[in-house]
Amino acid sequence: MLTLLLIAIPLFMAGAIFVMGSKSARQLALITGVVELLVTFAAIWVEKSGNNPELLTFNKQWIGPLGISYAFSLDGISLVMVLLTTLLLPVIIYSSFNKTFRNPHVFYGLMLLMIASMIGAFTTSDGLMFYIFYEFALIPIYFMILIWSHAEGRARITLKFFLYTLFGSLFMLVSLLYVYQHSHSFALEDLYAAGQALSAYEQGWVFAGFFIAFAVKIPVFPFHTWQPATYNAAPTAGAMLLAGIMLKMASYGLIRLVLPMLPEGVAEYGTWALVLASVSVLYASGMAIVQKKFKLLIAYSSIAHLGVLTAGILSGNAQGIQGGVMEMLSHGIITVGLFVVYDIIESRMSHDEMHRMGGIREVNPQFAFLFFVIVMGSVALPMTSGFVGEFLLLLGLNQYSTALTIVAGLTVVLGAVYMLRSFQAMMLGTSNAHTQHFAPLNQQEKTLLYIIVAMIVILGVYPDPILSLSNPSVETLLQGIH
Amino acid sequence: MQLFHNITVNHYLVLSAVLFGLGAFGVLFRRNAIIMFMCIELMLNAVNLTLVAFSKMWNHTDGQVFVFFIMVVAAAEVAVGLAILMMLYRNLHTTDTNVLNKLKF
Amino acid sequence: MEKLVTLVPLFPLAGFLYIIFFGKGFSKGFIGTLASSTILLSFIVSVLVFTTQMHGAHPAVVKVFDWITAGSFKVDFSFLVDPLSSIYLLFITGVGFLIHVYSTGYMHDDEGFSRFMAYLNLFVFFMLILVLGDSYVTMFVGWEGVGVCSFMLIGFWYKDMKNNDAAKKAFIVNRIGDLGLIIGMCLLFAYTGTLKFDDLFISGSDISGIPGGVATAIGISLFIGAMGKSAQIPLHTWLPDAMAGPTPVSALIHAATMVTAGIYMVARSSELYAFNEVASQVIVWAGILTSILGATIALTQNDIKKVLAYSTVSQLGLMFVALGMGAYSTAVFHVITHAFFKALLFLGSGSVIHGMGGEQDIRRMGGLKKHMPVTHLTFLIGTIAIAGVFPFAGFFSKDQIVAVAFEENKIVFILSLIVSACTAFYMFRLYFLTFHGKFRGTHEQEHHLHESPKSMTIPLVILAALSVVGGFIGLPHAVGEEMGMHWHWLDHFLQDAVVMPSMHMTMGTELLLMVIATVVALSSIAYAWSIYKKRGVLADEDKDMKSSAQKLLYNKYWIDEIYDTIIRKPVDRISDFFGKFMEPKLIDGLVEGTGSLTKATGGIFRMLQSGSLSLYIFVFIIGLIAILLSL
Amino acid sequence: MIISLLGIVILAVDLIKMRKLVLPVTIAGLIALLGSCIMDWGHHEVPFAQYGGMLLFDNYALGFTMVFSVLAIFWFLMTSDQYEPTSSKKTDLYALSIFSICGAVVLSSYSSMVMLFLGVEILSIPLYVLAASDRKNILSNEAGFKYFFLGSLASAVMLFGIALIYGATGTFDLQTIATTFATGNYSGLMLTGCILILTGFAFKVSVAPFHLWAPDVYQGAPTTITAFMATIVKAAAFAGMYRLFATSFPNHPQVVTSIMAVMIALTLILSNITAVTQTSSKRLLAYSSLSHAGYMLGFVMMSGNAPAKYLMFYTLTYGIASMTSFSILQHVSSIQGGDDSREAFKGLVKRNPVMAGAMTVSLLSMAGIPPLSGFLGKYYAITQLLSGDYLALVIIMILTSAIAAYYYLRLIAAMFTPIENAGRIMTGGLQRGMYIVLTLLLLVTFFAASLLELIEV
Repeated sequence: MLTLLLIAIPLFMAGAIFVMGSKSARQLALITGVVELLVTFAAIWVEKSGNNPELLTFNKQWIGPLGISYAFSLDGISLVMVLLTTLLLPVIIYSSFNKTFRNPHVFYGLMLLMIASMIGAFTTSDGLMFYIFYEFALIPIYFMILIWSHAEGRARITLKFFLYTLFGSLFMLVSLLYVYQHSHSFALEDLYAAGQALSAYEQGWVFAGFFIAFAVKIPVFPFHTWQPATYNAAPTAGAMLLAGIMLKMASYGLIRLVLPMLPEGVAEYGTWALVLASVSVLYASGMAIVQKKFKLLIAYSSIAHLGVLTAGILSGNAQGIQGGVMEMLSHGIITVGLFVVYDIIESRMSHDEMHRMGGIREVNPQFAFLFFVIVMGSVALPMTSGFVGEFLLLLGLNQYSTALTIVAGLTVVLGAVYMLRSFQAMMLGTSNAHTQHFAPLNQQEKTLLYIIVAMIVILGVYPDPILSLSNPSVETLLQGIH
Repeated sequence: MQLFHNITVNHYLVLSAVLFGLGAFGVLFRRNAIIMFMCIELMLNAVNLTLVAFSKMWNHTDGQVFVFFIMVVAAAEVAVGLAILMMLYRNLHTTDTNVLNKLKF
Repeated sequence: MEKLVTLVPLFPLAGFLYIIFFGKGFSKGFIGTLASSTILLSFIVSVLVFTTQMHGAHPAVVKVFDWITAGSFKVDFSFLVDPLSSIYLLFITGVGFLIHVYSTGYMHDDEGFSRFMAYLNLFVFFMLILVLGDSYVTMFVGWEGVGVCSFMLIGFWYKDMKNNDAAKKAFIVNRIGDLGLIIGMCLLFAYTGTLKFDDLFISGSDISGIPGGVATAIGISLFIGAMGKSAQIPLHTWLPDAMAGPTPVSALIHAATMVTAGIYMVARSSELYAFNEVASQVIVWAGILTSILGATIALTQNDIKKVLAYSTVSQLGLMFVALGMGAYSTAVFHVITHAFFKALLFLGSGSVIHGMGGEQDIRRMGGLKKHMPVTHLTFLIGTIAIAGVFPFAGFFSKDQIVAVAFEENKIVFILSLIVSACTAFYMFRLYFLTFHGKFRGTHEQEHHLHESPKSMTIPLVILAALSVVGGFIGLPHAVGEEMGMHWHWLDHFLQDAVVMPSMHMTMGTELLLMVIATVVALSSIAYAWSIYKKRGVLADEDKDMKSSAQKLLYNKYWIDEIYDTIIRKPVDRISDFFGKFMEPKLIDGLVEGTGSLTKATGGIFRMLQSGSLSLYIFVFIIGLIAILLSL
Repeated sequence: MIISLLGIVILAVDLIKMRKLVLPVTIAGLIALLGSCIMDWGHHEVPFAQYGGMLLFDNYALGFTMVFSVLAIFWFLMTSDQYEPTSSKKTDLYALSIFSICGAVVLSSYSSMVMLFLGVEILSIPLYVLAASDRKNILSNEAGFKYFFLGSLASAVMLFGIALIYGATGTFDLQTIATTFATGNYSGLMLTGCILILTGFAFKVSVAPFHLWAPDVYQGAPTTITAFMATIVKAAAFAGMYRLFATSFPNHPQVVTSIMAVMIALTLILSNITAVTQTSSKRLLAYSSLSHAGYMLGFVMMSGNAPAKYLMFYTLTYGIASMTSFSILQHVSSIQGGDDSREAFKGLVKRNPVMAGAMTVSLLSMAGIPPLSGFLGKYYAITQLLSGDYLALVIIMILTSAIAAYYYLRLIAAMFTPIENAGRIMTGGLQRGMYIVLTLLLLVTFFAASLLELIEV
């Protein structure tokens, strides 16, 4: 029931905001976000308390003979993903408060629509529904970028983004249908059974289909080229939605669909995927090192981190998956944090070329300090949320292959290289003509940064609530495999 | 007269097939719209011939009834066709079908 | 009693948070007192904890909270109290406190004063976590934490890009080591299923199940972590640069505490190394080479802090030699004594620099003896201690290492003697050039010369005292008996925590070795005296360095330059290749290519749609015929 | 049932008189038709036979008739403002279109080859006229001529096929034919006939390689007529084709299936890839409707086991979407003075949000993006093919549908790119209403798809 609520509220509010028009659209959106967060907490509380779990599931036959049904259920993993969504939603909305959009009601309407579909994807327990939500989330973001972007050739960029991801996910559809041919039902547990019944070789092929779909969206080298351009073109709120939440649907899909459905396929024929993921760590780090623009740096750094994420998850053990869940959460928060920083800088300098800055710390130490914490989170320093996830991922990956662990682990070094380089270039040294009038943070920016920093630190110091929330589900998932 | 006694349905079939083919090739190689109409009519008649032959073979009359239908429809078709052709002629002053290539790609 | 240990790291943390968030508007005096007093409190608690351990309390694990749970992998955030950690607590908080006090004087005129104190507090906090952690993961928290603190403190004067670069270098080189450490942890977990010390070593010793090859791999990758932190070849290059930070930082982080984390970690894992010949040999050789390298480079340096930095590098090398030879307690012994006299020396040099108004080049000093007597005296004590003259602290610890080397490996033994010879020489070179002869600096410097304030000199005095008596915690058998004192006290104290070597050395050899060591030390001191005091030779200016050997040493074997060409440049070039060609041309080219390919084919297919009726009919009939033929 | 059928005919005849009432009456007639279908629904245990069993109004027929009438109603409403109410053109237009709707109904309900033939002709002949109805416009003439000419050629071929089958079986009745060769090993005569008919239909539904006429005709004909052809006529043709193959050749030999498979592949590849290069949006939509023919042929190909209702669903949803897009195209290009390039759509979102919205939704639906009913239609097609293990075909479908998304999205993007001095485009309240309704329909049918499982066809 709560799941339905989680989807219905933004859906309804999207409509409401759309109808009520531009005034007070953002406030309504923000309220919606907060309400969602509260509902999520309620759900988590129900899950933890363990009594009346029926609140967390909803199942309604949709197209019976085709075995499609509106089936939603919140287990630990889904709850974490939903938490990610609903934690970031208010932040993202609030971060857009200092901007004025052309007809904001459409903007926020679309945003909430997207949120609804993403929560749907995170909570559904029906294969086809997942695909549907997964796909549908594309439409709002497509328009958000297309309409509210100011970048050159945005039509081209958005088109590429849309087509690329659509094209990828069609492979998922084929794989899904292929398994469906044996299960005759899209209920996940049936799909699991049918998938595991396939021969390892078949599983390998089906896995390839899924992986291409997800690799495009995560994104994993070499399917990533749409991403930096899109981030660059997107309005920051859109980029946050993309990087923070939307792309997590893919990695979530790996956990929810691929691992339990095709364990042998991954184990025996999945090596190439793990190799790709590890390579993309190196490649993206290399790209990040040469970036001149901060926004692109964020883009590539997130590719690097998600490479580790993908490899870790695909290693298919409890540590890898738990790390994946944790990392998704923390990466979402950190990336949004970095985008907030970008916004602050961009609003003051009206460009984001790092080498033209410097000495901002001298002018605005508070900002520098908060930024530094976020950077530390991004380089996965212990006591920040980044560490727990990344460490577990490597721990898991190592059980698959130590060589790959070393390659993927290089993110520890290279991440420090490019993040510190950029921090140094922008913040340290003596201020120059561009930066010496760097305005102090206003209330909204302060609030945002403090919230994000707080999340990063708290989750880093005391991640147990999250981990212990998802751990049982992960273990049941793995029991399903063996 | 002996000659015509051992004519089986196959002969008719062959004949009508030939006619049909002739029509087809006519349509294929002639450029004059009128002629092409004629060819199509030829094809239809080939069909009629076949039907009649068959209905003789199965000796019941369905086939022959159908032939009438065909004739009627063909007539209607030709009427419409000629109308269109007239219009075309009024606009283009020719019945050569090669000029009809404004719509392409 | 052990429960109290939670407070030890808590105080500094509280101090840090308070200063960062509410520190505005308070006087420097207040901030300084606050920061120092937090450490003092931790020190007091540490003493309590230590005494319980001394009276043979069993090692205890104090759980703070649940931390990480992932399937079979479960790590609590909890502290392990045992002799090893408790003695580390003691000198970290002790030396830490002294240096805090010192800093209140040294940094008094800096506008970033409160920030500095806060960082120091944070550092102490992480250092304590490092030694208290009851598992590799918890230890790693402190491990990385001190790393980032050192980053912040090296780059404390952030307006000068040189400092920032040094800080970045330190952090990144450390990160390389950390990667090794992470890999080590991963392997360890993969084969034992746990990363808790007491599961691994104390109670269970799950490590016995690990196949030999893997054990070596684990040992070495853990040691790579140690290399990073403790500046061993080839990851030593960051430590000298790290001197860019304020001098108290160099004293606390880059001499006394942080850099000895590597030794701590290896000692902690003694069970792992004890039975692992290969890994141990790697450690020995890395250690002795580093030691030689550091000692030789130190011979020619002219920056007072650089000399001390390289001396630190070589001393750390010696400690690793001890570790590699299985004398873990000996290494810890040297760590402690080294903490005393090296902290003393750094603080002394700080006091000198303070007096000289920021000047660090010994070629601009000289004759400071009369201007700053306290500093001079304490510095002299420190110098004697490190040179290893009986009965100063350095003598005993170093002598033990030499003795072990003698037992285990004669070559290493010789080398270690050479190292101690060099040490004595360059230290006294430093001492003479700084405090004797006539002043070589500018006039306003000479005018400005003065003894440092009490807040700085008192710590010096205390540390000096410790450098004198510190050695008695590990008296060798022979001396112990002579003086009727408790010998090898430290070894006995640590025997539950680390593996003990089976030393069976006759008193005779022990004494002989001591004599040799003393002779070596004294002779090279005398040599230094004859050159720099008697003949009053001065250090060469950069330009008139003749012998290539001298150049080689002065330029630190050009190692930085070598790394630059074999690592940094290639990385940049490859990344550049990615950015300029691979991404836009190759990968994206393929993506875009498919698009344009489709368009092109579309262009071809269009031709089919030529619009001529006859073609359509033709296709129609051909199609029909084709189908009929296909039957 | 038959009453309403006649009703339309009568109506169509007497249109010539009272022109004001044309629209209302037509709508009324169609609604009556719809109503009667719904009323007769479900009595399929005693199929409702006409003309001595030559028409058989089983649920299949009723279902498709409903689809036709729904589409027709929308079509009439949307095109209502194309001609001033009292022009003779208008009445002719209506009469002719209604005639061809009769043809459609016949095609969905025939149970004898004779009726099949008649249906096809009744459907087509008015269309030849309609296609050419823009008398002064040469393009329209050309379209009409090409359509007529190739059309009659195709019907000749189809007739020959019918004749051969008659020869092979001695009957025109579908059921009897089925029983004659129930085993599935066809005589050469039968097979040839089957193929010829297939070819004829292939032409009518415009699948490759018999599709060449379609883009030209669709482009040349007046846009409203194009909409009619692309939706109702296509649906009818498929209805007829499916009925034939489902009843008479339920277990046709493999070769026929593989021919169809090849046809589908060709259609999808040719149409989609060619569409990418189009500049005229009208022609673009023509190609897109070709590609949809490919999907629908999939259902026919699997007619052995695939329930007809999926085809119905597809025709309906596709029909709605493409009708909407064509009629919007018609509006826009007429405002732009006949310019129907992508430029013409620039900034439509500002100039007429409702239009832009409707267009976007229909295009996305045709692109098969969930949760629009277009996705479900394609999904059904794909599952059908998969159940027959035509993996290759499925792959082609998926690749091409990605290509399709490309050209649809470019059009959408154009609509959302702002332009200066964008004057608003006015639309009649009726149109606006229609657009909204249709848009909703495209959304709702997706979720209402569960109804599909309740009905038995």
